[in-house]
Amino acid sequence: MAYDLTITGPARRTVFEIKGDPSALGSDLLPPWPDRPCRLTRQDDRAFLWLGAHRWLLIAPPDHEDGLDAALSAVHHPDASVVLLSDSLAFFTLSGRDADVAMSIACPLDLHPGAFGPDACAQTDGFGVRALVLRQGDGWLLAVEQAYAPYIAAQLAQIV
Amino acid sequence: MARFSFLELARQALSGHQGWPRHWRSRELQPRYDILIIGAGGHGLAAAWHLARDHGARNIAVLEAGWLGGGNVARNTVTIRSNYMRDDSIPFYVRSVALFDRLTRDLNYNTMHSRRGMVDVLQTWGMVRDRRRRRLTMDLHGATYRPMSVPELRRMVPPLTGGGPDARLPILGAEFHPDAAVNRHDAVAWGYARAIDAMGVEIHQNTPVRAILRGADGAVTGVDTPRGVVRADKVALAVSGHTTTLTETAGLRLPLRTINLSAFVSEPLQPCLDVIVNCPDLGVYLSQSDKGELVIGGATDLGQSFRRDVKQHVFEETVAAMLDLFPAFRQVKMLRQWGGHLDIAHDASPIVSATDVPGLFVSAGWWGGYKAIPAGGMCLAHLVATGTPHPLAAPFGLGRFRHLDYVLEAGTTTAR
Amino acid sequence: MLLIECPFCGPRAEIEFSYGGPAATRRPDDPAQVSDADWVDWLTVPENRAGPVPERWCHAKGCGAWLTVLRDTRTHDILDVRHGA
Amino acid sequence: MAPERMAQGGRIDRDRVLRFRFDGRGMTGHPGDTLASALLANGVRIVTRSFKYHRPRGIMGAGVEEPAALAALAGAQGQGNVVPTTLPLRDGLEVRSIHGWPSVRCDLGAVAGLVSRLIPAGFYYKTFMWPDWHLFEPAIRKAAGLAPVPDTPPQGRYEVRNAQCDLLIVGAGPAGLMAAVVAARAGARVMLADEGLEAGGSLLARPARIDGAAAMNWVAAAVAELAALPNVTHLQHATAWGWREHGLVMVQERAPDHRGLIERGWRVRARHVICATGAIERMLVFPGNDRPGVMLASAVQAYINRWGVRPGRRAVVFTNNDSGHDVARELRAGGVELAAVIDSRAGASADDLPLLAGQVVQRSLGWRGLRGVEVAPLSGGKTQRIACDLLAVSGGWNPAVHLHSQSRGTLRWDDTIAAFRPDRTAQPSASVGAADGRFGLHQALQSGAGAVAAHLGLAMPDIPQAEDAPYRIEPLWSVPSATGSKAFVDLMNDVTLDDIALANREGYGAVEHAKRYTTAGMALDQGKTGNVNVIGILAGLQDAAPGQIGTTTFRAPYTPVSFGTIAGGRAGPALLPYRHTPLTDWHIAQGAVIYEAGARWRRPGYYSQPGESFQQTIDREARTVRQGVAIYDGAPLGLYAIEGPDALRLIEHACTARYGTLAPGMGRYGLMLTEDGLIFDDGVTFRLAEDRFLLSASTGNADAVGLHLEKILQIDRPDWRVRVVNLTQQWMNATLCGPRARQVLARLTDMDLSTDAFPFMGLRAGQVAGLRSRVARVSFTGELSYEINVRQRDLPTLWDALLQAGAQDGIIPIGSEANHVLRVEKGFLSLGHEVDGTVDPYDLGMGWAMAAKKGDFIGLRSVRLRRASGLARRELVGLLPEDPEVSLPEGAPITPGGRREASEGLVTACVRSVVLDRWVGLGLLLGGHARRGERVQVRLPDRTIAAKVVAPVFHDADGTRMRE
Repeated sequence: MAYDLTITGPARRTVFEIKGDPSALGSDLLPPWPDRPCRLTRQDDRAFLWLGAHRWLLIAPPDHEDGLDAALSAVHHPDASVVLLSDSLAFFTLSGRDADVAMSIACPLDLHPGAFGPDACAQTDGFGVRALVLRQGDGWLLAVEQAYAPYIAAQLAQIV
Repeated sequence: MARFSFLELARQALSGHQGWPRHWRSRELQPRYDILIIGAGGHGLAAAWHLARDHGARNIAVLEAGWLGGGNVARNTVTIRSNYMRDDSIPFYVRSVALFDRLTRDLNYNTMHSRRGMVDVLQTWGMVRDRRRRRLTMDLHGATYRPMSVPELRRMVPPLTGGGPDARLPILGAEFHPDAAVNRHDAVAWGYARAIDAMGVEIHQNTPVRAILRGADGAVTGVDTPRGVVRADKVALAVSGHTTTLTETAGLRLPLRTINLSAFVSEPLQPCLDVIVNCPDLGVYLSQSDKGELVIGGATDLGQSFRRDVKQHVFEETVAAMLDLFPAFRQVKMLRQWGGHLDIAHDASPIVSATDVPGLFVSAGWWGGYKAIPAGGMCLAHLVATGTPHPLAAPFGLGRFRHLDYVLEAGTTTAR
Repeated sequence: MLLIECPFCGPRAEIEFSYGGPAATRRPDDPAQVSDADWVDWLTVPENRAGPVPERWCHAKGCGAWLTVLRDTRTHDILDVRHGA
Repeated sequence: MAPERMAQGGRIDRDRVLRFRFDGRGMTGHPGDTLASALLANGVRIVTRSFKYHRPRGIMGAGVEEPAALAALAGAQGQGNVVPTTLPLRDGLEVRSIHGWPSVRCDLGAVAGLVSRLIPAGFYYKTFMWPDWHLFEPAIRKAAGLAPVPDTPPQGRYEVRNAQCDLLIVGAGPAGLMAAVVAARAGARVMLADEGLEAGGSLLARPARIDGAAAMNWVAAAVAELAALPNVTHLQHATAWGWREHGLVMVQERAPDHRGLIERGWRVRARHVICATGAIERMLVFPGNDRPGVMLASAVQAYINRWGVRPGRRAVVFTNNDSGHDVARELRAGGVELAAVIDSRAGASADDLPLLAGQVVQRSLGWRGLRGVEVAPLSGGKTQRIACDLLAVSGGWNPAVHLHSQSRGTLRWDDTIAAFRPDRTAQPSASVGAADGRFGLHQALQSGAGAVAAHLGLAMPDIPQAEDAPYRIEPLWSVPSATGSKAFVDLMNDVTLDDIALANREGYGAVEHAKRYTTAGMALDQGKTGNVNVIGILAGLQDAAPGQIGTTTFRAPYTPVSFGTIAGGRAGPALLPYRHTPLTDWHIAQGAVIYEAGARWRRPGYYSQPGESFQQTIDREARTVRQGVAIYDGAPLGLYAIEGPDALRLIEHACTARYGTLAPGMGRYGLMLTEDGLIFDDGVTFRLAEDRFLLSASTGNADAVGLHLEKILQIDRPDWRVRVVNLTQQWMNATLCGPRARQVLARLTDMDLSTDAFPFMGLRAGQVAGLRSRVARVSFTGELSYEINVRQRDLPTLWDALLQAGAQDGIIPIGSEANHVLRVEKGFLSLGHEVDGTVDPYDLGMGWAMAAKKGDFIGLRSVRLRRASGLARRELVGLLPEDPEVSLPEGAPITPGGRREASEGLVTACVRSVVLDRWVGLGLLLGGHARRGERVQVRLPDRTIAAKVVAPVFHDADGTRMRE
């Protein structure tokens, strides 16, 4: 037996980090604010992740970058920062029947559907480096600091 | 003390070994001694031996909370070496290695001392530079490193087949430290215990110290134990890990924290490793015991701990590092693992020192303290007997912290 | 491997955290006003009880929060975790 | 069919035949066999010679407890120290006996047995001292070690999975299966791990009944039910070998059904653990209790019932408890002649058995194999001989408390079962069934179900009907005749009763001392059948109760576990993370030698060209910067945005310099100290606006600086209004340096590059090569220099554009070696060289960077305190070797007069200067600032090198080249 697993990536997406006081931002560009930690909301291909006490991530398709940048980079608030970080993260997708198995090798987090639902998101350990994890379809989206992309690709390739 | 020898062994065999005397006696705890040593581990027993032999002290009791030799002397990787970086440290360890060399004869107890040398496998240029600095400074004090080529290294350590040009960290070179040795750790504790018992020093096992007692003038007057109060004007602590637990009973605060360090052994294999192999870039070192077990050590746990256990992720890092260099060991099995807690000073260097409490002395902060046992014991004995630090341990006084004048062996202070 | 209950993320494995050392008391506002002896004590002497000790951990691979964790050094039992000091 | 295979019975597939060889002899077995059952079926009695005395040993157990037999596998899957009782038989196995030379049947090493009186426990502590241990060590070492060392890595992979569950149930015997079924039906996430080849535990080996039918029917139904439930993970041949803190249990799965996978490890984080680990039978201690043909009664039972193997033709049973009686009956039912049942209990009775109550086996008889036993009343009296070729012994049962104990659970001695059993738990868990000392089948089912019901808050479910067999025991730690003979307490390590007694006599009576002095319990089996006997014997010698003696520590692993399983996929190229810049592949393609620099970045060290020596390459690269123009990959440089009304306060608190006076668009160099007042990092901080800064950190410390800043904000200054955002991976730079840098850059941008418009330490935003850029005029080489920051995705484009734009000026890429030369010529500090964790800014002559006027900042108090003590410090100096063609080895000590004594300083760096065309060095020297012009001696092992102390700058001391 071998694993039924398909991996794509690394790829870039549009990413903005929002730090500070969320009330500083009222942009219509954003999906609704997630109401619980480590949860995300989705709207128009955009995902909005609550990842830290004062930290959010907006993830969108690559071609959304210019529009969002024009709208968000103008935000200048004493208690909030909005920073373009699209280049900072490399995204991998894992799909196939054994995608969950691959994630259990990559990551110590409990990703059982009962513990990690469809709207869950987390930053955790992936092969020893910081990794962002969320569900995508029946599989997974795994994002790491882009400099680690070759390392992560090599690690994923070992799962056969 | 019945002298050990082959002849004596043969003589005893005739009587079915019924005639061997006890190696140490159980005695009544006296109300007063000249000197109390707390902790019948390597350092405490060695200090008692040097006090008795070098300074003529006899009225000494060594109080041990559990069984003698049950602390870190029972749970280490028996690596004896002197490859330090600083002028403050190297001479101390050079002496310790020399004292270990003759310990079997000094104690008439075979410690199975094997001066087999240690080879450092170097995998980053930073480490190559670090070892060169050590080599050149060690040379000033009679300790030796010898640079070694990679082919020479591979000849010396046949199972070292990893670390090739395509490896994660290719091997760049090696340094051989011929002074390094291994021996049998229990024998060191037992040999000291037997020798000091013969000189009249009392060892009291199962005698935990609950508190250090001070007089009206602030000086030490003795200790409190479940077996009663024991008086002495001089009390020396050699209780790795538990130093602050005891000093706090005397109102003394020390820059120490207690951490856990673990090690493990493999199943017994036929001889394959004749030297100690140290891989500082990957953080693993190993040797093979005379029983054939690979004895393997790695990093300390993060955070303070009085546990004697194993953190799984620290352990996994160590194993993965070893397998990178010794890939054939993947199918070798681990047989046993264990932890030991030690205390580490703020500057990560040892403390052999008098304290602000008159009559109270501490030997603590030993991180890799096994190799320091003979010299640590000698210096503690000197300090207790004379009231002045032994020159080799002079850099390790508590006074250094008063001016933040650290002895930074590793170039770092402990995490804050 | 400890399981640390991050106030934001929930229970997470120790490998997600960076150890930040023993938690000292709050840093003096004006160290110049502190005596040498008190400064050295604050700087170099940690709480080292065989029992609960406060320590810092940063959830570096997770939400990035710096936490103060009260952990029993005899058992690893975690008695309290809070964000900040 | 193999000669000792019974005509029927056993859980083996008789239709299929597996062929294997043992010491060259061809043999057969069946699927379902272990190596041990197949060897016994083939009549093999001796498989091992013992470690110390080279005594012949056979198979004594039937599972992980095996106290005597080891084998080695040859060939591609070769390994040593194989326990035959746990190895599933495979077709084509090539098996060798261990430690026999020339063969296990005729072992020359057995001569050691003849001198055995000379080598009691601890003998080596008493001899081999003269003249030196080294004389004896090689021979001793050669005798040691049972298994050959593998010389090639195994073919295949390992992996480790993380798993989480509500309930981890260890053991799939009756108690564990019952627990699993109850938990699974309740919907809990269940993981069931069992070390056996198939589920059933003790039921596999005995003819028990549940609900009026064969117990294995119930097992099959339970296994099927669990398999159908999605909330259950059921692993067989999977040992829970270690229990760490916070519910983390390590499991080794030995035969995963997966292509290319040798073994699989599991890190199981369980909310609750049920230990259904069963019990292990104890040996009895009597002379010759190691003779091939002596077996554990439970093993005899297993070979008959589970494998259809007759381990002997005429049997004697020797027991101190009721369980031996059942074995006697099953032996008879299996067609083995039952000669006698020797029961040490005077009050024992069994009408259907040839019982000799109150009697013990005085010794076994025979040479290589068992021929009979000598039996006598326990209280003394007439002996009789009974012929037999099989002796089944039972010394009673020990609950397998290993895991419970590893979890820090405590134990208590229970006289009714004469064993240690679990007392208090330390982590959420329960022990059930035999693991809790409840040896009856009904008790097992009831406690398994009850523990789960209690944990999940369920009503006690109905459980199947089963009977509890009676279990009564009177401890017999050794027979009276055992003294003065070879009565073993540890077979693998050849430890005898006399050894324990000698240890006790010599003062090693504490159980840990006895263990260490005699090595009892330290062999591959970790004393599973013998350790409690040792405790009982010590108790007898010391007139104490076994509970007062206590146990030795139960350490992981429960059974030996391969290093491959522990590391999983971690070995090899994936050992440690590594980082690539967007240009790493380009550098490699250009033939650069790649260094792994700080923070695991892979960066170019130098770009060697054909025919060049290392030194020539470095010279060429460095000279190009001094005379022309070059670029280097600065991608890994740490970069943080610091924003908010308190941004300035944070930076001035963390760094030594003053930034309040800085105009937007300008930067300033500063140091970061630890609170101990020692240099931790350095970098330039730019002001973008009143409340916005860009802080750069060294590559190696980039992550640590981020943690440090967040710690300040979250722990010490939660009231400050400031955010720190890591831009290290977003903005990356290529740095253009050299006197022609300006003219090259001008070709790619319309920014005004004049010094008036864009001065040194300025930062300007604009377009370079059509890319959105931020250009910083900083210099780490001492030449005119532009650090051009672009988005990570744009760096390759920028790099190409710079190479093209500079082609006419002879632009080249340079690596870190040339950078090192350039910074040494300028006396710029380097982390890892001058900054080795021991220096403060004054030591490096950088007191100017300590802007004390601004008030307190991190490290200031400690620097002042330390310096107030007036202790002499090692200070940064320049070093010019007197012979310009001689280099000073980095790290070499400087000693007073070049004597071989404690050093007064060291060489921190030495390079061949391209501007002075000679070797120049930097060093730290005691009181060095006041010693300029002095001649010092660098001490090497074989010589000294004289050098002159100079100011630590060799090029453009006033900095006009980088400023103009």
